[in-house]
Amino acid sequence: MNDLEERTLYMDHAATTFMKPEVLAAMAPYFSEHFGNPSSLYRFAGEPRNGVEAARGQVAAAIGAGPEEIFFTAGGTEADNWAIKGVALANRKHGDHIVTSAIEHHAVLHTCEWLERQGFSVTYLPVDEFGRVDPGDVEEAITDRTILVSAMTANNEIGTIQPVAEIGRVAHDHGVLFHTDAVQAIGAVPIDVDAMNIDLLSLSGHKFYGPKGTGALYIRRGTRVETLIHGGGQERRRRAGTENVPGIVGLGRAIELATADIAGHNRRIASMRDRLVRGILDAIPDSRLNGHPTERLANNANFSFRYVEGESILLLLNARGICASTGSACSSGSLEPSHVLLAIGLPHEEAHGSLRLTLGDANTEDDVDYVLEVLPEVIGRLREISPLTPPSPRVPEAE
Amino acid sequence: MNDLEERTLYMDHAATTFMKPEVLAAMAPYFSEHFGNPSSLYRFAGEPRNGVEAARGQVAAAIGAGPEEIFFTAGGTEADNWAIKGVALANRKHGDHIVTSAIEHHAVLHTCEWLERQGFSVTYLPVDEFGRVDPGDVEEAITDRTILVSAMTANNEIGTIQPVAEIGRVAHDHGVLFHTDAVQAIGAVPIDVDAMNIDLLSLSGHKFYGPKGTGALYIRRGTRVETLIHGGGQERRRRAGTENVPGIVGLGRAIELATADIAGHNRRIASMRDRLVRGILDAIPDSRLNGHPTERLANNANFSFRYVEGESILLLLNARGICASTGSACSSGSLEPSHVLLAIGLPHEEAHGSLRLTLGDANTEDDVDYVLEVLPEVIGRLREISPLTPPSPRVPEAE
Amino acid sequence: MYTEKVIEEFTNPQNVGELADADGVGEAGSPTCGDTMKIYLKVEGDRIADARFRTFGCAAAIASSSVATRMILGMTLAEAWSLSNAEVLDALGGLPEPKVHCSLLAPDAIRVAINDYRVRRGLEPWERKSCSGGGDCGSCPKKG
Amino acid sequence: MYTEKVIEEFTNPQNVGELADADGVGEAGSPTCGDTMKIYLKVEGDRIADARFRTFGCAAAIASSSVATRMILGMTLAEAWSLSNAEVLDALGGLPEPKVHCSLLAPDAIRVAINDYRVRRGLEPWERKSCSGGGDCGSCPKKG
Ligand SMILES: Cc1ncc(COP(=O)(O)O)c(C=O)c1O
Ligand SMILES: Cc1ncc(COP(=O)(O)O)c(C=O)c1O
Repeated sequence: MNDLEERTLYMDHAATTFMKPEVLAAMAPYFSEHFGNPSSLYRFAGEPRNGVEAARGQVAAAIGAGPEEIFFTAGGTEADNWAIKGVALANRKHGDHIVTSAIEHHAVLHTCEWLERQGFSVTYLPVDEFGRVDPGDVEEAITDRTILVSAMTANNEIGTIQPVAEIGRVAHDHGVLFHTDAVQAIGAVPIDVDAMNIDLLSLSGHKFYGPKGTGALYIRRGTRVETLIHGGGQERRRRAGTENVPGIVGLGRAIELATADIAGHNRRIASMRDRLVRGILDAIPDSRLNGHPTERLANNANFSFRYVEGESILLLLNARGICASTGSACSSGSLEPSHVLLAIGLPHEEAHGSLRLTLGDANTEDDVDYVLEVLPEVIGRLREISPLTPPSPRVPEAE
Repeated sequence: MNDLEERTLYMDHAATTFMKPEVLAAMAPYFSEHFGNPSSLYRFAGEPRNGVEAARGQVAAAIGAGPEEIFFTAGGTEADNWAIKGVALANRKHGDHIVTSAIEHHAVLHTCEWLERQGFSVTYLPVDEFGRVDPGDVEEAITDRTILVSAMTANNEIGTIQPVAEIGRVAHDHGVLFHTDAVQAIGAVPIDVDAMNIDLLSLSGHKFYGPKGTGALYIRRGTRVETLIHGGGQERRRRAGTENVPGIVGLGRAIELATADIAGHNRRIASMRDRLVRGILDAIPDSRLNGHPTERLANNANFSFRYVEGESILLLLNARGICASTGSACSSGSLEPSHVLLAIGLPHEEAHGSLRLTLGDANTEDDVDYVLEVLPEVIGRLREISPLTPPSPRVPEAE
Repeated sequence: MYTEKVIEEFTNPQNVGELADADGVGEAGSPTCGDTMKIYLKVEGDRIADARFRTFGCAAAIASSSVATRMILGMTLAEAWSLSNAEVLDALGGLPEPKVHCSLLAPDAIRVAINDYRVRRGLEPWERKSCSGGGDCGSCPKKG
Repeated sequence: MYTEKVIEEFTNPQNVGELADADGVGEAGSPTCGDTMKIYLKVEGDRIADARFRTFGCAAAIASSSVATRMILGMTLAEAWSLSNAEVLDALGGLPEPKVHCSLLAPDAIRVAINDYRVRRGLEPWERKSCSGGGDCGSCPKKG
């Protein structure tokens, strides 16, 4: 198995995606030709300005918002930071309590922790075994000091889709703002900010075949949000910094492509994903699928394999040219399992043996076949090495 | 003069620059080929990771820093926000006072104003008629509550270069951290963070032929700075968000190009700029050069023309294909002259009639000739229209 | 940001200058906007026979001066008096929000010139609602 | 992030398995790191004649298990006892900072197995400095 093959099979689209040629083509004229600063007065700045405004329209259209409610950022992380700190700091006189879930991305969780250090209090709601937040729990958590509920549209590790519209309704019933981190959901979950009771929504370009370092925050008209990045008057004075024109144009084109046919896209991807899941669970004993059986992103497959550790799995897959991800990591001297896997109730050992495969537009049925061929060998090999493996399931059938 | 010519003559390089072909070439492989997330474990993430680290080395080398002291951001504005809020919030227990100048960029000033609203106090030092901060004033302003001095390396409007090393020495003599906004200075002022006593330095890619939406903050090793953007563990846990790999790679290549021969570059640009300045002051009566006669950026020419208003100048220049900038702006119903021009003591009327021409690598002696031909006509024409113009200087000699 | 019409009007302003034998002269400078406009009127019978202006200010100020002086040609003094800012804006195809106030200059200066004419003739000046630019005098376009 | 050597050792680990007739068996799991290693020694005279291991853990843990079992082959028990973490790290060409602790597992398990052998022989167990992974026992590479 030391044959380091030339093949690279990328199944880590939740981490980042390649940029589509159409996106690069849209960006290309803005690097060195229409390079002007959109804030400038001269005619020459018209192209870049129009490019930015067209992209704003594309983003707005993709989520059912108005263009004046879209603010460009440098990514999903900045959007999450802005939404949560911005609402908290702007509404402090109305309250100091935030409700979120235990399985949010670190961009949300660490922002909430920062706010706790500034004197806010935060409730981190538990999730069920599939990773779903119960809107009833949200309702119970809301107090008269609550100013914000933040719950992600879909989880980046296990793919679970939240009952966003219901959570938003509960928030609104209590006069509380609702933010959702939709970074993983764009192009996979149809979004309508009105129908789904969303006041703020974060998105990130590189998760849907757009450019890295681009993102946007939707802010419902009239919502009080303090500025995060101070300076010039860009983005209608709410987010300073010379606009990343090529990036914004690319983001606009990418979201247009990603949301043109969500249902069709999901059908194609989910059919491959489902074959992958069935194949793996059948071939490898003591394995399980993490996340929700149906309410999950079409491209997400997250497994736990007992007796083995995730990083080892990744590196053996890597040796066979497969790019994947795990919820296990050595950090500052301890093996730390993902907070998401612990939150859905996995014991440490199973949380350590996790593997995330996330499909994308370039994956084919061949890729699925290849993973189904390689993964059982890899797990079998690591189980050979592991002292935890009981005698029987050490070698999966495949080998 | 209604002949809307096809020609576009760009002399607004302080606003933004075109991206050089070498920079785009360096970025190109990272969009769709080496697109991996640098934080991933697999081999496939090696290229992007190496690209980012090579760029970090390029930025570090350009300013005499170590690579581990460079942190990538989404631009100069974010770097300024991070430096100032980060130092303030991390050092609050040591003090609550910041010293800066009245002519900083809004990314610094509005950040300081935000800190004032959080209970910090800020001294905005005056500048002399040429826009220079007196290091003696810095010394006097420092109290035992002072935690940060922030003074820009060079001003974006009038081009004045500050005595940064001296200001930094004064700060260090009092045990105070020193931040400089070097956004306009990269490629024009040689920087050595050690020799110049700099603890934090902001820079922005699109000001030196690099990509928009990229920047960096230099943080001297051991400096206490709170995180601004919370989330994942990128940038050694100090700045979260998936790395903008192509942007970072482009920034690295651009700074390498920009700092390869600063002296030679300045010689070439300054010789054109000097001819432009002499030509304009000779041809147009009641005109003056703003900023320092010698301690100024090689590419910067900032004029005041009495009796006329800046935006009008810009738009008539625009009609002749010339892209320039002014320190005059209508904002929310009032004509607001630039804070920089007011700080160097210009009366409102002269501050309104300002024009900034900033040269760049694509400008030629022909461009200078063309501006020298067009600008006197434009000023003459507006003076014809203006009720403030005294009888004689209405029409400059040229016409 | 400006309409074609504004740019055209600004680049080729009409009626720039002075009238040596003006019957009424008015000057206005919006206190909230550094711009200044001076207008010269020639009156024949009850109608405006000629008008000239000089303006210091941004493109919006110059364009609105130009368009307003053309609009009032041939108008009765009463008609010219009631020329509203909204009509000037309309003639320019609109202005960006922060520029709207710059166009208040022209109707303002016209009214000052008309009263100058009336006073020179020994007539009572008409009463001007002073315009703060706040949009409540009816001259400003409706907000929202 | 890993050296070639680590990847090679991890991808083709040596001495994986058990020894049915082991003279000493040791198990270690660093309390600060979820990894677990079990080692089996065959002793001939005063020397280690054979060694096998099983490890649950990351690539660093598996690679260091493999390399350590090879290093102690032919060593006297006293030599094997004093195998330091730094030597294991050296043999691997180093590990990334957060992974260093994972390699403590192997020397730890070896010492447990040696004492198991000594106790089975009726000998006093050697005294182990308990290693907290804090780097102060001399086994960890110097900080800085
Ligand atoms: C759910 C979620 N939120 C936020 C982020 C942060 O986005 P970015 O890294 O683009 O800043 C990510 C991905 O990294 C994500 O998956
Ligand atoms: C001196 C100075 N500081 C900061 C900035 C902000 O940089 P950016 O717009 O790239 O965020 C600029 C330019 O806009 C500048 O000229």
